[in-house]
Amino acid sequence: MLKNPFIIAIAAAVIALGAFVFVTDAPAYGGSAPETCANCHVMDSQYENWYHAPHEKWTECVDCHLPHENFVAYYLEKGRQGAKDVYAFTTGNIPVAIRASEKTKEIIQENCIRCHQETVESVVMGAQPFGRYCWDCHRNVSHGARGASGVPYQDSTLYPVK
Amino acid sequence: FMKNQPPQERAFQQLVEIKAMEPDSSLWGQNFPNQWSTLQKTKTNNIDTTYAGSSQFSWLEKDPRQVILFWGYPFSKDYNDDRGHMNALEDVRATKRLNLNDEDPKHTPATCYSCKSSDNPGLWTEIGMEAYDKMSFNEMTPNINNTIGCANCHEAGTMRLIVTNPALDEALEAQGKHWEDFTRQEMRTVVCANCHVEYYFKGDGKYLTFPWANGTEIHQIIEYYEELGFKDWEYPDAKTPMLKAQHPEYEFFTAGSTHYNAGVSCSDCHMPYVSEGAAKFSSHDVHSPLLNPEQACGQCHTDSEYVVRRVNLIQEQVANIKIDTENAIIDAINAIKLAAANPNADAALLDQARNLHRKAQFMWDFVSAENSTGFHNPEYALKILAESTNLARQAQMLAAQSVNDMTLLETGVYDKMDPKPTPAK
Amino acid sequence: FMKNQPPQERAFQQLVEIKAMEPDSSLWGQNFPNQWSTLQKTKTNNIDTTYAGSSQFSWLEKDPRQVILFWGYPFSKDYNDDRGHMNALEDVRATKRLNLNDEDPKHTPATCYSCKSSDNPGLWTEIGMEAYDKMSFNEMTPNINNTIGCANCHEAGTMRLIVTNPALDEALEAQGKHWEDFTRQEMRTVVCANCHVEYYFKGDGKYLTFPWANGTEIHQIIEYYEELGFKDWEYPDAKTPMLKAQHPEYEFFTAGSTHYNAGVSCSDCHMPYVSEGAAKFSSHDVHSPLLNPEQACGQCHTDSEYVVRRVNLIQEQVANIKIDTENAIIDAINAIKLAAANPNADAALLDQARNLHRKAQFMWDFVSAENSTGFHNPEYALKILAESTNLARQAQMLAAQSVNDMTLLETGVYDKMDPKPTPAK
Ligand code: HEC
Ligand code: HEC
Ligand code: HEC
Ligand code: HEC
Ligand code: HEC
Ligand code: HEC
Ligand code: HEC
Ligand code: HEC
Ligand code: HEC
Ligand code: HEC
Ligand code: HEC
Ligand code: HEC
Ligand code: HEC
Ligand code: HEC
Ligand SMILES: [Ca+2]
Ligand SMILES: [Ca+2]
Repeated sequence: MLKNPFIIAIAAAVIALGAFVFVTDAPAYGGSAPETCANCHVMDSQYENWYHAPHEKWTECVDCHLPHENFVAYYLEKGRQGAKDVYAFTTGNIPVAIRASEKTKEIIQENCIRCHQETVESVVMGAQPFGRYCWDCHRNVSHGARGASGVPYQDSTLYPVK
Repeated sequence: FMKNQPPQERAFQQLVEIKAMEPDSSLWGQNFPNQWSTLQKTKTNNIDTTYAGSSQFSWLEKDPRQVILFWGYPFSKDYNDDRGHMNALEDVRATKRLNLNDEDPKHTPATCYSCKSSDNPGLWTEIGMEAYDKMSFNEMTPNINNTIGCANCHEAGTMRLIVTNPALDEALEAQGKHWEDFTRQEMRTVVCANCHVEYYFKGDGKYLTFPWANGTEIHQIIEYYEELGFKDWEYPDAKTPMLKAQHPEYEFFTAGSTHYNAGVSCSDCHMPYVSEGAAKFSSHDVHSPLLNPEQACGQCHTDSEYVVRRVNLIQEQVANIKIDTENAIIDAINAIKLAAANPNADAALLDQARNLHRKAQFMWDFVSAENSTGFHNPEYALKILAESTNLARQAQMLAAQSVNDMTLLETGVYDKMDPKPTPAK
Repeated sequence: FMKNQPPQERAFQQLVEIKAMEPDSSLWGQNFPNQWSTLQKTKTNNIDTTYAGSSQFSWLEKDPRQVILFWGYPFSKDYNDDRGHMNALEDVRATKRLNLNDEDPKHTPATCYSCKSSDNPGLWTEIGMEAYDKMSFNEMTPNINNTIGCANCHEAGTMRLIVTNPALDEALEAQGKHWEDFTRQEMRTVVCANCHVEYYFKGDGKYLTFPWANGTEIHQIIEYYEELGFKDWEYPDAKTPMLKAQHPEYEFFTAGSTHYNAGVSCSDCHMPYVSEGAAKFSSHDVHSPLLNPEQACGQCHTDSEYVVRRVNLIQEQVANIKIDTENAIIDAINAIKLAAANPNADAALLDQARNLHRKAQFMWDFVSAENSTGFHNPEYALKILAESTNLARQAQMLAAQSVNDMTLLETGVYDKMDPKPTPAK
């Protein structure tokens, strides 16, 4: 008596998951193509600004946003973030302005240093911890001139400056 | 993906066709429900911020110095903080500043409706602004049935932003500018200049005019009024020919402010993009951005809490210095009134005193009537207040000299008043 | 790889061992050739900007009003714009402000060396600041052989930034702060406060003191001096007990400026990172950032041309209002001098006038002696100048009242002077 509904439930879940994978092209979300992240148009502006910023040639979203010390950490974090993103997206619980969390920021910082270690070696050394984010100064590095600006048509070159 | 598509070519889907200058916003609203429903929110907004907000509080009660400063002028009777766009018509009809006695030569002209109704673009096209402004407020009333709406800012059909107020058109022309040449981003500021500007009524025809022929910088505006010998009223007893400044947001913001120079427009802050489901549109619920800083500032400033704290600091500094300036002008008014009462006063010195009082008060008012408590251009606000205070003190000294009476150098006149003044009747 | 190692433990590779407080920067330079070679550039810099730069031009010639304002004090003899760090020792020895006659009770104390030499940290540790400050400048001279250098800012070995000036240590303690607790980013500002601060010499021992016990905001500093009844000099004839403000960059910048509140430090702008090959390091060639805005501002502000234009605008506004304030103070000084010459003057009123003159001039000087022409904190600069002008005009009115003489209300005294004043002898 108890067994049937259970099997049905499992079957239903498998079918649902299959349909979900088929409809949403979920395996793509395991990859690293920036277009995947931009699938959620809530991140259009980050995509646009990344696309036009200097790092487009060198990096994908995951180069900055996921930890790279080893592949276990990489996929664990990818799963955690992905689940959070999908949850927020599907429940429509999307913040007015999406902001990197402290944890995300630490991951990004590690990645800046990972690639630019030689450059910053002598300035991040010293008796006190460096204690600030690279993009406090390099404000245009990842997402354009004013961070992840969501305001289109904002172009000061079009605007006469008195 | 959108970057392959030039934005100019994307057209609006319209369900209903809207005739040119249609005054009824609800018709436009059938095509654009998001814009219409947000515009309607301006009707009921009533949350206040530290220095502004939408509750329509009385400035004369909040700062009774202003009763003295506007003495002899309707603003000493009734002067409230502004509220949302859809209240414009109701509020202009309700203000005690109106004089509805058409027998009185000082009766209120129709010109006062200019910035309060979406019926205007149609009326101006039909009868011309000259004829419009020659009518009295009373006479115009039956023609005005709609408060501010779509037709004040948009061209039906294309939905592009346009200049609808002939006074703005002419003021730009006088500077050799044509709004048709402006970029879209410029129009996102200029469209507000249809109304949020300093103005006066020219001549007996009460023709709506923006005093910009020499430029929109404060000293150019003062120079304009000096050349014209214009006055809004004469200060009772002191006999100073006064100027009233009114909501010069556009002139103030565009005078080299950080944001203007960086290419930011009024609409970026006051009409930020918001999303409703999948669609993104400009919020037409125009109000203080301090009520939704995440949306209004967060798109450009990653730390919107930081910028809000900064606004507080800027406004507090401006508000405090503004009080110093008011006190200095009140001391000057006191001195000039006493001097004017003395038949032996040196007329030349006393006139110099009046001239400085006139300028000092216009400068103060330019900052005070501007609705951002300095934020739209903080350094400009403080610079103008510094100059104004200096002139006010010099006016006081000249008044004392004109009658050779040291007692006119009394300072802190307002602080000693007990009770404080209440709005005029 | 460094992230497996707590950052505190990461050490610099040092070729030569440097002893604690080593005054000779060239020895440190063997370990850090980039920092040393850029520091040496401060010796020969001499390019000017609109309001500052490194040429050592004379302020008394650029703006002769300052000769009047500092009359009776050595600053009316010789007052130049500052130049690069490695000139400090040469310049302090060359200034005409020194009084090297040790018989004269007003002779220059050793305290004047405090911010000019890398020998100081060692000397202060050895003999203590109290004994140091009791010596005369002349007596100290043989002990001072090095200009500003590494030992003024760094701890040998760890190379971390430290407070080396006991006066700063004590001033922080008085506010319950300990620099040892500060973050690295905070130290990038605080290390400049070893020198770029308002100071005075306390008591007969000429003990170097920062007037911060009540706080570092300008009104707190004025309150401190009022409580102490301190004066730097008495203004000749006017007999006002004056205060001199000196390079309060730290107090001014940290008083809620945009950049300070946003977490930006002095070093971010004045010692931007530069790259030499693959590695980057802090430029020790400290000077006006307007000479290298691409490096100094360009990482935070993509459009460095825009921010430089903005600096120009800010500085121009501040410089103009500053002149208005100077004129107002000069008018007040003129009036107080005339009143003080009158034996029948009302002493109470005249003293009130002096008190306002004292405050107005200190406030003006706080902005004027601050070396950024307002940029470090534009709104603060303008606010202070507005208050200062208001007080100066009131001082003038009180002086006139004290002798019941209208002629003291004369304005524009400086403009009428011909010829203009030249530096005192
Ligand atoms: C070169 C490094 C880099 C790359 C590549 C990059 N980002 Fe970022 N991203 C950052 C940094 C740095 C921040 C944090 C900004 C902040 O804290 O102000 C950030 C923040 C964000 C945020 C939060 C928004 C915010 O302002 O805090 C989102 C969402 C985001 N990135 C998505 C993406 C997507 C999607 C891509 C690929 C299209 C991408 N990022 C590529 C560095 C990068
Ligand atoms: C299913 C839609 C969707 C996809 C796909 C997606 N995101 Fe997001 N992302 C969101 C939403 C919604 C939020 C806001 C959630 C929040 O901040 O609470 C968000 C927030 C973020 C943030 C800021 C919040 C934080 O945790 O710091 C970053 C960074 C980010 N996403 C990066 C990425 C990257 C990188 C990818 C691709 C590997 C990606 N996202 C793919 C929907 C998505
Ligand atoms: C996947 C490797 C990678 C990551 C992660 C990365 N970068 Fe880069 N970055 C590069 C490469 C490659 C270049 C171009 C070559 C060069 O100039 O060294 C570059 C260029 C730069 C430049 C010089 C060009 C410019 O945009 O001004 C800066 C500054 C910079 N990166 C900062 C950062 C910061 C800050 C982060 C973290 C938010 C970061 N990078 C993350 C690889 C990376
Ligand atoms: C950079 C953002 C920004 C821009 C651009 C801007 N404003 Fe504002 N505005 C503000 C802020 C912040 C306030 C202060 C609100 C408060 O005190 O609650 C304000 C206040 C106002 C108010 C008073 C609001 C109230 O609650 O009563 C009006 C009216 C106004 N602005 C109109 C304009 C016009 C017209 C323009 C363009 C000429 C403009 N603003 C440009 C941010 C901006
Ligand atoms: C047709 C004239 C007109 C135009 C065009 C106009 N305004 Fe207004 N605005 C007004 C009037 C009138 C009021 C005051 C209404 C009242 O208090 O009843 C007002 C009030 C406001 C307020 C105060 C709202 C509150 O809740 O306190 C803000 C903010 C504002 N306008 C901003 C703007 C901006 C930004 C634009 C351009 C996008 C603009 N206005 C265009 C006439 C106009
Ligand atoms: C050039 C456009 C323009 C003209 C002409 C104009 N106003 Fe306004 N009015 C505005 C704007 C913009 C506001 C909102 C900003 C403010 O209140 O400072 C406003 C606000 C008001 C308010 C609400 C706030 C308050 O002051 O109590 C009243 C009432 C008002 N106007 C009455 C009048 C009267 C009466 C006249 C004619 C003497 C007039 N207006 C002429 C643009 C105009
Ligand atoms: C106070 C001025 C004002 C009024 C009144 C006004 N609008 Fe707008 N509207 C704007 C501005 C500013 C924009 C931004 C235009 C741009 O970015 O080019 C805008 C944009 C729009 C857009 C373009 C899409 C978007 O959201 O950015 C539509 C559609 C629109 N408005 C419809 C309406 C309708 C319908 C009404 C009346 C119910 C109305 N507007 C009333 C000022 C106004
Ligand atoms: C469309 C972009 C944009 C929007 C929207 C915007 N800002 Fe700004 N803001 C800028 C730019 C650009 C600067 C100039 C400084 C720079 O280049 O970083 C600036 C500078 C500032 C400053 C520093 C100037 C000062 O005087 O301290 C403050 C504070 C500020 N903004 C507050 C706000 C507030 C509050 C809002 C919302 C009401 C807002 N901004 C909306 C772009 C924007
Ligand atoms: C945001 C950038 C910035 C910060 C932070 C900053 N400054 Fe400056 N500083 C400037 C600019 C710009 C000038 C004006 C230079 C000019 O007029 O040529 C200036 C001028 C100066 C000058 C005069 C330079 C000359 O050429 O004579 C001194 C001294 C100075 N700053 C010291 C400091 C100190 C000490 C601090 C920290 C307490 C500090 N600054 C913080 C940007 C900055
Ligand atoms: C040991 C005392 C001392 C310290 C510490 C110090 N300064 Fe100075 N600074 C001076 C003196 C003294 C001068 C003037 C030298 C002269 O004119 O001969 C000066 C001059 C300057 C100038 C003007 C250079 C020019 O070319 O006009 C700047 C800018 C400056 N300092 C910034 C800083 C900054 C930023 C810091 C902290 C990183 C700092 N200073 C730390 C004492 C110091
Ligand atoms: C608390 C630190 C400090 C003390 C004590 C100090 N100075 Fe300075 N001095 C500075 C700084 C910082 C500068 C660069 C900023 C400036 O010139 O405003 C400077 C600049 C100078 C200059 C070059 C610019 C000019 O003014 O001509 C001379 C000369 C000078 N000081 C002499 C003296 C003399 C004499 C004394 C003793 C009365 C003295 N200093 C005491 C910190 C100090
Ligand atoms: C006027 C103050 C001052 C003087 C003098 C000074 N430094 Fe520095 N130094 C700094 C500051 C500020 C930093 C930045 C520290 C940080 O970011 O933690 C710094 C950083 C450094 C660093 C760390 C790497 C880097 O470039 O950021 C080294 C190494 C260094 N200095 C060596 C020296 C040497 C060697 C001398 C003498 C030749 C010297 N300094 C003189 C203020 C000074
Ligand atoms: C205090 C501001 C500041 C901080 C914090 C900062 N940088 Fe930089 N960085 C700069 C400046 C300024 C330059 C430009 C140097 C030049 O023009 O030679 C630069 C240059 C660079 C470059 C390019 C060097 C080249 O060859 O052009 C890279 C890469 C870089 N930084 C990475 C980083 C990373 C990674 C971090 C964080 C660990 C970081 N930065 C933190 C200010 C900063
Ligand atoms: C480490 C980062 C950093 C550096 C370096 C920096 N700034 Fe800024 N600046 C900021 C921040 C943060 C703001 C606040 C506004 C914002 O959030 O964009 C700001 C605001 C400004 C503003 C707007 C404020 C106003 O009053 O108009 C100007 C102008 C400006 N900076 C000029 C400069 C100049 C000039 C330099 C170089 C001498 C400089 N900045 C260096 C981060 C920096
Ligand atoms: Ca309001
Ligand atoms: Ca200098």
